[in-house]
Amino acid sequence: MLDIQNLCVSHGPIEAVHGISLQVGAGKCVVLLGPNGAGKTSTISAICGVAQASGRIMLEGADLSGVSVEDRIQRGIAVSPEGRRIFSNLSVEANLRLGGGIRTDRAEVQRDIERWFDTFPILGERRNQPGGTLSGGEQQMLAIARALMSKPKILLLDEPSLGLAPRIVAQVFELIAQLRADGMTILLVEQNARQALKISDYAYLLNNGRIQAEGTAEVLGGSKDMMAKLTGLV
Amino acid sequence: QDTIKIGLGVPMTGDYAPYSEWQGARCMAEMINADGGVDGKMIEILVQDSGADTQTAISLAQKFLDEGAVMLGTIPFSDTMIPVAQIAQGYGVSIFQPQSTQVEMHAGIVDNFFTGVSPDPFTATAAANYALENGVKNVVLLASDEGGSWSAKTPLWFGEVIEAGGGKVLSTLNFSFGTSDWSPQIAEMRALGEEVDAVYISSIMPDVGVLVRQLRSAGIDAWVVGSDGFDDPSLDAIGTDDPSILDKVFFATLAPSHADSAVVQFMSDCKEMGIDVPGLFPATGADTVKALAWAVEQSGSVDPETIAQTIRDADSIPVLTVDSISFKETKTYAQRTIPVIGFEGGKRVLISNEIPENVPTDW
Amino acid sequence: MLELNGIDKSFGGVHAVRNVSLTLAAGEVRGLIGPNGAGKSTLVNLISGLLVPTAGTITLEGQPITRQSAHERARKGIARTFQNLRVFPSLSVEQNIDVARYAGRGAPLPEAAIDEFGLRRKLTQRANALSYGDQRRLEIVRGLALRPKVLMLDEPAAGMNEEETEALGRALTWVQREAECALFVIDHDLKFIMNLCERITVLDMGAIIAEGTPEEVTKNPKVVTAYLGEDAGTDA
Amino acid sequence: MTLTRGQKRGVLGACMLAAILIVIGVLATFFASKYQLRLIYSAYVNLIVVLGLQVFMGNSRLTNLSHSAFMGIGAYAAAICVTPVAMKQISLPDAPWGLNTFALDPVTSAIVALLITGAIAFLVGIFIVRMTGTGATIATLAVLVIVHSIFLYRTDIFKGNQAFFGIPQVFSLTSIVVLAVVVVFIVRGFRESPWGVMLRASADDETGSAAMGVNVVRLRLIAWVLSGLILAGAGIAYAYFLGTISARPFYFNHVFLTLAMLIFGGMRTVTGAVLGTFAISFGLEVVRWLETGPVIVGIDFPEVLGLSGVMLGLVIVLTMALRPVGVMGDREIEELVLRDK
Amino acid sequence: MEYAAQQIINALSFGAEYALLALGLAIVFSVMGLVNFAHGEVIAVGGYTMVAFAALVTANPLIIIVGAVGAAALTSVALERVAFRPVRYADPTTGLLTAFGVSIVLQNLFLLFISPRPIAVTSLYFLDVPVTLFGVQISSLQIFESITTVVVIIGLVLFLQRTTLGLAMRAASLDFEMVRLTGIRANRVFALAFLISGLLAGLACIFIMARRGSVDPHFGFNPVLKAFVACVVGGFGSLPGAVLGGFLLGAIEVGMLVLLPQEYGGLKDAFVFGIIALVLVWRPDGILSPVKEKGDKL
Ligand SMILES: Nc1ncnc2c1ncn2[C@@H]1O[C@H](COP(=O)(O)OP(=O)(O)OP(=O)(O)O)[C@@H](O)[C@H]1O
Ligand SMILES: Nc1ncnc2c1ncn2[C@@H]1O[C@H](COP(=O)(O)OP(=O)(O)OP(=O)(O)O)[C@@H](O)[C@H]1O
Ligand SMILES: [Mg+2]
Ligand SMILES: [Mg+2]
Repeated sequence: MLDIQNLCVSHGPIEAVHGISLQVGAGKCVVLLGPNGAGKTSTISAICGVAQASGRIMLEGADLSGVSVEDRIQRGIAVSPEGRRIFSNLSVEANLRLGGGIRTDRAEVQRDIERWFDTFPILGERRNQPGGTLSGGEQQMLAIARALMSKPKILLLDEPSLGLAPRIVAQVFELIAQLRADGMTILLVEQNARQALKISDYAYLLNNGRIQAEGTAEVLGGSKDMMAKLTGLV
Repeated sequence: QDTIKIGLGVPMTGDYAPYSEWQGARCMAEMINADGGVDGKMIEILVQDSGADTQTAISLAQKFLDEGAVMLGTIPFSDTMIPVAQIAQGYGVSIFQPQSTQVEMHAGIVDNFFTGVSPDPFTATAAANYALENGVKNVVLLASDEGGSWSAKTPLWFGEVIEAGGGKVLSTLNFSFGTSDWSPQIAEMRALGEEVDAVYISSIMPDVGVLVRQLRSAGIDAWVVGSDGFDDPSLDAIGTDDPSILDKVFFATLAPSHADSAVVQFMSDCKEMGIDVPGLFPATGADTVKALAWAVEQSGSVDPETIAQTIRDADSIPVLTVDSISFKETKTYAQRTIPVIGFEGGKRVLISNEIPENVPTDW
Repeated sequence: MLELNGIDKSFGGVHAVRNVSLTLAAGEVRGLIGPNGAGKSTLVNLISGLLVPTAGTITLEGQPITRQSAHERARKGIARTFQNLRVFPSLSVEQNIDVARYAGRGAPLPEAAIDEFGLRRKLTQRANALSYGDQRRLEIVRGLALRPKVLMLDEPAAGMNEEETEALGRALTWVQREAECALFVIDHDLKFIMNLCERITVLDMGAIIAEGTPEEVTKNPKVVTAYLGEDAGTDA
Repeated sequence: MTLTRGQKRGVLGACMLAAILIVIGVLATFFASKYQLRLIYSAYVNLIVVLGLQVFMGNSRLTNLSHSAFMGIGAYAAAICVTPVAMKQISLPDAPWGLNTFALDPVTSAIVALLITGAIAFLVGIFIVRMTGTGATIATLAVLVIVHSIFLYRTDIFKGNQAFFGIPQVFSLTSIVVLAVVVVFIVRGFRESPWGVMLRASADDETGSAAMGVNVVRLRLIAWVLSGLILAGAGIAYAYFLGTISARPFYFNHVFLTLAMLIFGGMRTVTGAVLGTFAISFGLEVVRWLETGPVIVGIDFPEVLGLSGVMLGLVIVLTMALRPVGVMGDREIEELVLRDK
Repeated sequence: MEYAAQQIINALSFGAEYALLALGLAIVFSVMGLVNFAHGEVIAVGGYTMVAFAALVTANPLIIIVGAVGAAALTSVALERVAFRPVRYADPTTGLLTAFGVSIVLQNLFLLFISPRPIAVTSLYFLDVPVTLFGVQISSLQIFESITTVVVIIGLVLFLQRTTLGLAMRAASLDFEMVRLTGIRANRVFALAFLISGLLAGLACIFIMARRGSVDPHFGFNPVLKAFVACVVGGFGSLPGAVLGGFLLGAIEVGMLVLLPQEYGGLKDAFVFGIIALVLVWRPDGILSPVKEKGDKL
């Protein structure tokens, strides 16, 4: 599905990611782990086309270099970005509508919106409130739901559990597991390594812009040594 | 010295660009030079853009003085003309402004200054006299502080002459420059409850054109009387479809610019020479050059003080826009005939052209 | 020292904080937890003066401060950090800290805190060039430069991994010991909160539903349903 | 009191700028023609205006469009005080409150003008500093229009669009250079002072700074009044040199010109203000010379009169597009020389 | 009585014009936070196009109108492409100053390459005929203008509330990149906003030209200043705010003209702007944006 070869990402003069390669198979959930500043968000940005990058990113066999941000989304990528980036002047509902902005089946879009309000009832209660006034966690839920509104083939989640209460964290991980079970391809960035590994097929450990280790979740999660590395408790 | 230099640090850009005299001056200089110059000397026009900025205009004046200019032109506002005149004084040089009708330059602040036209009270009086002749009794004045005494006081002088002639000022209303909807003022006029015979305004195009049309639309058939601000070709255009709309419009102005006037002839001559002189105001620059050329010829000197003295002492100086002007009695402004222009069938006609005698003296 | 009495806050239709009364003793380390949208950040906003309560009073050392503006309260010793980072991006790290020094009571540069939070080498850097974690730490040091009586931290450990969270916990313990100020800490990382705090207050739907030691609180069934979820504790 | 790192650098930077200003002044005195001297004088007047603008705009980052009005207030106030009685009897025969029956010496007049402008700035500022963003911009625009209308309307005091003349011409290039140097020190001093740092913090993040104890409104007011005083100084320098003023130079054209200078150099720094003023003054002069179609190295350039307006606009557009924070951005002069360890 | 009715109608008609102008500013502002001071010059381009069409092509007013509106719309879109695209992400001050710059450039180009003097076009005078309605005399132009304004505001509000592109336009002002990340073509969003703004400028141009009958380089300055004030007073970025601000400004202007005693007439502008300033002191973000409590929220 997604095949990244030798990706370098820079922010102006600073290179944040130095030539990483990773693959996400169709219908798989792959998790990207690593400490602050490792280059996880930079990688996600490069896949979306909003960061300056070199190397090769292939989506379903097609090279994405030179493809505009909008076209990448149209080809089936969706992202719940770091910092949530809710449209703060639009209502919760309008945020979701815009998430499904590229879809043409308007009735179905409305039904999906209602479905999300069922999943996260607090969002339903706030449906007409400007997105900017939501609490941090509420915004996080909204960001995830907004990404899913476009019915993507591959979903990029950048720290979806950030700022969520434990109960909601559990719910979000359940949701991700459910999505994977429904056949969606997912690239997940997480700090919460233990839980993330539980629902993933494969994991990459990123540090200082390089891949330090990779393997199936069972292998990585099982190794005590690895676990220590992952959570930084060395 | 083989050339006679005139320095024009004048607004080519900015709000005052339409009034700038440089094109007319340049064209007249070329005409004179083509005829062999003045006593064999060529006239050289030094031109640079001052924008609307006083400080720039002053430094340009300084530059031209250092380059040996014997006469200066500058932004036609007293806040610029006074300091420029003060600097020029040290060089014995005078300013010759061919179109500035405002009164304050004649209060005796500086004396190395000429304006080639008569001040606003004269145009107001000429217009009022013609209005009185046509039986005007009740007038409404439109005044604004934005254009200095030109737009604020000229209407009052007009009213003064009208009242002296037995008429009455019904009301003085305010306006701003750039007005494109006169409905509020017109509603005021209609609410006066008395027949208005004439409306006087000293303002610019297109505002006055809109005023004429809206007055007519509102069914007010009063004379619309004005000053040199009416003197723009775009006023004639409002009568394109219906020339009668201009029948009861007239204005007193700087110089005649109807079809066979000297000014119009001059503009077409210039066009043939490849110089665009777009209207009366730019054309007045020719007066500066002609007056200077005449003074040099008369005195046989290019000394600026001699030139100024010659101009000041002359009984009559030939210029382009009118037959002749004189500063003998008036010192700083030109004594000259004031043309009143009206319309017939949408075309400009010169309806009177004399030196008014009954000019108010309170300025 | 800091006392909240029957504090209420609604935004139009949203009743974000309901009748909250709470006392914070000098030097105490208090945790505040609760589901998303429970009103935790709103409560911090109300205490710091960014919001005005619809009802209720707040006193600091016996003096009412309910009607005072945010900057007056900051000068009286109420400092805070933000859930969404708010460093001053165009100023250097040192100047960021200076702002609080100047605005407060002209305290000297908190040298020890700068070292403790590892900002010494970054003093001349512009704040927006710092990594996310350092910006968080800068906010804390900046708050300390006010010489606060109480420092409120809104999710200081968010986005940090376990090691970083532990380091933060150690630094905060140091703060509590050295700076002699009370800490009021919001976070969703239970392990972090439990290790740091002596007492924990739990907020749900704007109201306090439990208060007590970490052990008491985690066993409280109301807290379990509202916040932790049924299978809580397994990860924390 | 010990100086912080920023303040030490501020002193250094201000000294460097002062040195540049003095060198330009000295060079001008020895080498420039009278015409160039006048241009340089007016550049220094504009420099003081731009510095006055920077104190408020650069630190609070609210756009001010009323600065020329305050310059006008200072100029008129000084002019009314200093002009000899005999002259005022001619020019202001109907002046109320006995304004045309007294005259003060230039120094006292300047002080009175500063006090009056400061007081007006304070009263206006009380309202302005509470607003943010475009609201504040419009409010300053309103101030500009209101002040201008009053200048035009009270012709008995200000002479409106006519000339207010007869002001003693007591200023020379030396005086303006000294004034500019003093103002540079004041403006840079303010920027690095606790007030300046706190104000800049509040511009970055108003909420954040309030939570750190910054009284945004009070600081803005201080900067606003200081700005008003500096602008009044510029107005006084203008009047004392030209001897004639009117309402016209204190309106939109001047507002845009000086604003362009500030943003070209970079409004966040004092160095930017100085650089912008000299660059645009000099640049426009070059354009004005090119317009006349000079012959340069054998090539005869065509005459294109009136380009300077277009150029001024282009400079603004290009600066904004290529470097929206201005040439200097956040860097002061000493940062170009010193390097961070 | 009739006099009062007359002046009220006048106030409404001033207001309708200002509202139309303000909408052109507000639509761009609501998308990219840009105060487009060059809006006035876009209107002037419309005016000059009328001049060119009337002189060179045809006297048919319909064609002249279409030409002018089209030219204004094209100019607006072109300006977005050339001048405003680089400052898309910039803060409002940067945008405002860019727009000032564009406006200065265009004015000077008109002045240099066309003429510093007004040029007359009389082809649209036919739109402006007197009509008597319930004993009150008004101009047909006032009616056309009011109707246009009402239709435009309804259309725009529906567009912005109901369509995805409309939502995207509102969202883009805060986080342009995130809009792109939803897959909506952002360049299209901006181009559309400027297109709409240009069309509104074209419409305003028709009414102004029908009344003034001539165009000069500084043609656009006054209208845009009024529009700017109207937008801010109503609440910048809010379309209903722009309309309300426009009508309020019209009412204040006519009110001051009528109510101020004659000897204070010269202070009309001072009073108008004074009232505006007071409104802003009362509602710093405009009438339709009451001060919101944000706390630590963005
Ligand atoms: N806009 C930027 N400008 C300059 N440097 C940047 C920028 N964004 C990120 N960086 C740098 O790039 C490196 C990688 O950052 P990135 O955000 O990708 O890390 P991350 O793994 O997502 O970390 P976190 O867990 O904190 O989100 C960091 O050193 C960071 O400082
Ligand atoms: N300025 C505001 N306007 C309107 N509603 C608001 C505002 N601020 C907060 N709210 C609402 O009040 C509720 C409480 O918000 P608050 O930010 O205090 O939650 P929280 O407990 O901090 O949650 P989280 O853990 O997710 O950050 C939320 O539902 C939010 O939508
Ligand atoms: Mg990240
Ligand atoms: Mg919160």
